Amino acid sequence: MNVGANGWLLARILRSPADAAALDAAGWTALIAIARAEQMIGTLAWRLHGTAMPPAVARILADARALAEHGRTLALWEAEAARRVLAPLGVPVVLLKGTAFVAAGLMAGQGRSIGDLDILVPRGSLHVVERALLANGWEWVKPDAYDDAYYRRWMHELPPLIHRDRDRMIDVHHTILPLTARITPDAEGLLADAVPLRAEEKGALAMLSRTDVIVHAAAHLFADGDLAGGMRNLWDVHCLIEEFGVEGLVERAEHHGLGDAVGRALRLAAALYGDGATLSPGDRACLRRVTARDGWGRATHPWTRLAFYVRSHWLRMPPAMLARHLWTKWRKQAAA
Amino acid sequence: MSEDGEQRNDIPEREGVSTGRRALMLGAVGASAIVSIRPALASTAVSIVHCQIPVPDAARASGWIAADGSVVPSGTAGAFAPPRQPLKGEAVKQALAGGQLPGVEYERSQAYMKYVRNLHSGTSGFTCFASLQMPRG
Amino acid sequence: MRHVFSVRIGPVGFRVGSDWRGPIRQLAALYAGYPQPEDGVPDFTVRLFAQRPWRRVIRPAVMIGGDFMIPDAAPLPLAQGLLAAEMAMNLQMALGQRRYLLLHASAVERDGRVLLMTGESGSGKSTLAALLSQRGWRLMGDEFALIDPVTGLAHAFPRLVSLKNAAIAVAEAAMPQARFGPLLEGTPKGAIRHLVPDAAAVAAMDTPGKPALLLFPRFGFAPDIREVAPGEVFMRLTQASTNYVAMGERGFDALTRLVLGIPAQAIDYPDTDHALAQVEALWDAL
Amino acid sequence: MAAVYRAAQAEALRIVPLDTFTAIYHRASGITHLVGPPVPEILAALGPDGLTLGALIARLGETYDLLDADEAALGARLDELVGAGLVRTA
Repeated sequence: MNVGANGWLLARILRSPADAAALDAAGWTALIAIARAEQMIGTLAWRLHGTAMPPAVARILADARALAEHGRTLALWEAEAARRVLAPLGVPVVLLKGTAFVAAGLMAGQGRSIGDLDILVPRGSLHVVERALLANGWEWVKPDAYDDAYYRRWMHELPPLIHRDRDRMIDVHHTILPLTARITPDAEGLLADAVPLRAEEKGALAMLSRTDVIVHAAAHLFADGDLAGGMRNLWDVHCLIEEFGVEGLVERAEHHGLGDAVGRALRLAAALYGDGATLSPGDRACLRRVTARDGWGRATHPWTRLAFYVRSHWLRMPPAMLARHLWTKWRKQAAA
Repeated sequence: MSEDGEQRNDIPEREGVSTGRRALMLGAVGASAIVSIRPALASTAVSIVHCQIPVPDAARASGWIAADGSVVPSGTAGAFAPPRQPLKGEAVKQALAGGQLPGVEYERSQAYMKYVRNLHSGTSGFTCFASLQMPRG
Repeated sequence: MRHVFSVRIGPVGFRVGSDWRGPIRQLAALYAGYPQPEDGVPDFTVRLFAQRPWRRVIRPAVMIGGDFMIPDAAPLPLAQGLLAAEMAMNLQMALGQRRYLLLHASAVERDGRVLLMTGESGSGKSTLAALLSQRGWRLMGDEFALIDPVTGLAHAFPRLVSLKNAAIAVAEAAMPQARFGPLLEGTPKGAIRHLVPDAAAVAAMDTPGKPALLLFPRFGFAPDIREVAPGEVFMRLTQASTNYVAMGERGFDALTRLVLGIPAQAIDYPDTDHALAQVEALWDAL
Repeated sequence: MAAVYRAAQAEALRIVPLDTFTAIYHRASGITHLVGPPVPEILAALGPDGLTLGALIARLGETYDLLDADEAALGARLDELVGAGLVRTA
C-alpha cells in the first residue's frame, strides 16, 4: 500500500475499509498503534467489523468494540445522572460532543471514545446548575484562586467538576467559544434550536440542531483547540455531514461568525475521509499537524505541533490579555 | 395470600416468628449498606511502574505549599517552597503510614503530605497517590 | 524505533521498541524459547525512550510508554532497563487487557486444575509459585492470572518471575539449575532478579486450566488457615483486578462464577516451608 | 405529597447472592454494587411501579418481621439507593 505509517494510514482505512485487505503484519501493527494513539481504535474496529483480517487482529478489534460499548454505557449513565439532578430545575440542558452523538445514535458516536460529559446551559442558569451539581456529589477539580477567577471571567464554561463516587468530569458550558475569542457565536440561538433527545420524557436532554452540531465540531477544532485529537474531531465532522448533509450549514456558520472554521473543517474532513478537496497552504499545514504520528504511535513533527499550540492561545485571547496571562504564569515560575 | 401464608397465620403469634418468616433489620440511619465497586486500575497499575507526585502539579507550577496543603503564591509567609524533585511514591507511602518524608523537616513534610492528601482525580499525581493508599489483594 | 523485540507470552503478543540496545538484548536472551506474536501482529506496543534526545547518552534514563500510559510514571536508570521493559509490558496488560479478567495473582497448575494465589507485593505469591514449580506444579504466571469470561478457564501468562530482596536467595538456593536475569540493585523496590520460567511452563503455556482453589497468602505471621467468605472474596478480587470495572458485565459474570465456584482460604506463614506444606494440605483436601 | 420511590427495571439488574452479601450489576450504569440486607429486599419489594416510604414499610412487613420498623432508617437506605442510581424518585 502506498501510504507511510502515519495518520494518513488510519484515514485511508477509515475511508476505504476494503483497502485493509492489502495490509501485511507490519501494516496492521502500525495501524493499531496509530488508532490507539488517536483514541480511534473503537471507531476503526466498528468500521472494519465484518471485513477479512488475520485472527489476531480480529481479536484486538473485538476487544476494542467491547471497550467502546462499555464507554458508551458510562457516558450515557453520566448524562442520566446529571439529568436526574438538573431536571427539577427546569433549565434546558443540551448534550455536546461524544455524549450527544451516542445518545442520538449517530454514526459519529459508533465506537467513539468519550471522556468528560459536556453540557450547554443558559448563561443565566450557570449559578443554579453549579449549586445543584455541588449539592449532589460533584466537586471542583482544582481549588486554585487564579485559575478559578480566570475561568469565571473569561472562559465559556465553569471550572471542571468531578463526581466524587464515579470519578467522571463534567464541563458546564454556556457557549461554545471562550469569551476572549474574537468570535462570539449566538449562544441563545444554539439553545433555541436545540432538539430534544427523548421528547416524550419530562426534563429530557437535548442536542444541538443538525447544523449547529457541525458548527460546534468545527469551532472546537480550530478556534478553541491546537488541533490535538484532530483526526477524531474531523471524523466526527465527516460522519455528521454524511448523516445530516450540508443544507443551510454555510448560512448558519456565518450567523455564528464561524464560516471560515466550518469551511476549513469541511475541506480537511473531505481530504482525510471523503472525496478530497482543493486545499490552501493553511489547510495543508493543518493536515500535517493532524496526521503527525508514526507507526509506533509516537507524536511526530514537534515544531508543527508547537506552532499550533501557540496559535491556539493566540486565537483564544486578545494580545494584551495573552501577555497578561503568560506574565502571571511566568511570574509564578520565576518566583520559585 | 398463599395457602402457605394462611396456614402460618393460624399459628400463634409468638411461634410464628420462629417458623419461617425471616427477620429483617433496616439498620441505623448513619450506617451504609452499599459499596459501589470503583476501578482498582490505579492501585495495581501504579504498583507496576514506580510513580511520582509533582508538588504542586504542573498547572500550578511553582506555587508554594501552605501548612494546610493548599497552593499559595510563592513567597507567602509561613508557606513552604515546593520540593525540587517530584515526591517518590515509596517515600509518600512511608509518610502515609505514619512516617515522614526523607530529607525535610517535620512541618514541611506535614504540609507536602497535606497537599498530597488533597489531590483530586484529574490532577497530576493523583493516580500515584490513589495507588498508595488503597490496600490490595 | 532503533531496537525492537517481539514476543508472545501466553495469549498476549508484545512489541517492544527501545532507544537503547541493552534492554532489548537482555529481553531476547531471557525470552529465547518463547514464540512470536500470532499472525505477526502484537496485542500491545511498548516504548522505552529517552525523555530528551541527549538523555540517550548523558545520565540515560528510561521513560516508559506504549499504547497505554500513566501520567505519573517515574523514569528508571538505563542499568534497570530490563525492569523498565517488564513494567511497561505489565502496564499494557493492566490498562489495556480486555479479553480476559485480569487478576493480580500467581497461578500454578496440576492435573489440569489451577491454584490461584493473590496478595499484595511482599505476600510471597511469586516466590511460592516459583517453588511450587519445582514440586510437580506447572508455573502459569507470577503476576497476572487471566480468566476467560466465556469458559471460566484460567490462561497462563508466564512472563519472567520477578523476585525481590530476600526471595532472590531463597529461589537461587531452591533452583540451582534455573536461569536468572541480572541482579538489579537499588531499584525503587530494592533488589530485583528475574527468574526464567522452566521449559515445561513455556511449552504448555497455551493450555488453560480450570480454577480449583484460591489462596490469600500472607508472609511473616504465625501459621494460620481460615476460610474467606464469598462476599469478602468478591470484594478483594475486584480490588486485585485492574480491569474488572472496564470489563463490564462480562467481568461481573467471570468474577461471580469464579467466586461461587471455588473455595478460598487465607493462609498466614512464617517461612516458605510452612507455606508449601499448607498449600499441599489444602490441595489434597479438595 | 410523599415522594414515590421506583426501583430500576428488573431486567436492568443482575443480582447474584454471595452470602450475606449480594453482588448487583446495574446494566444502565455499568457499576457493580456489593450490598447487604435490607437492600435486595427493598429492591424486590419496590418494583418499578413505585411506592411511598410508608407503603414500602407496609409491604416489607407483609413478608418479613421488621425488627426496627423505623421510617428514618428506611429513608436512609432509600437515599443511599437513589445516590447509587438503583432507585429513583418521582
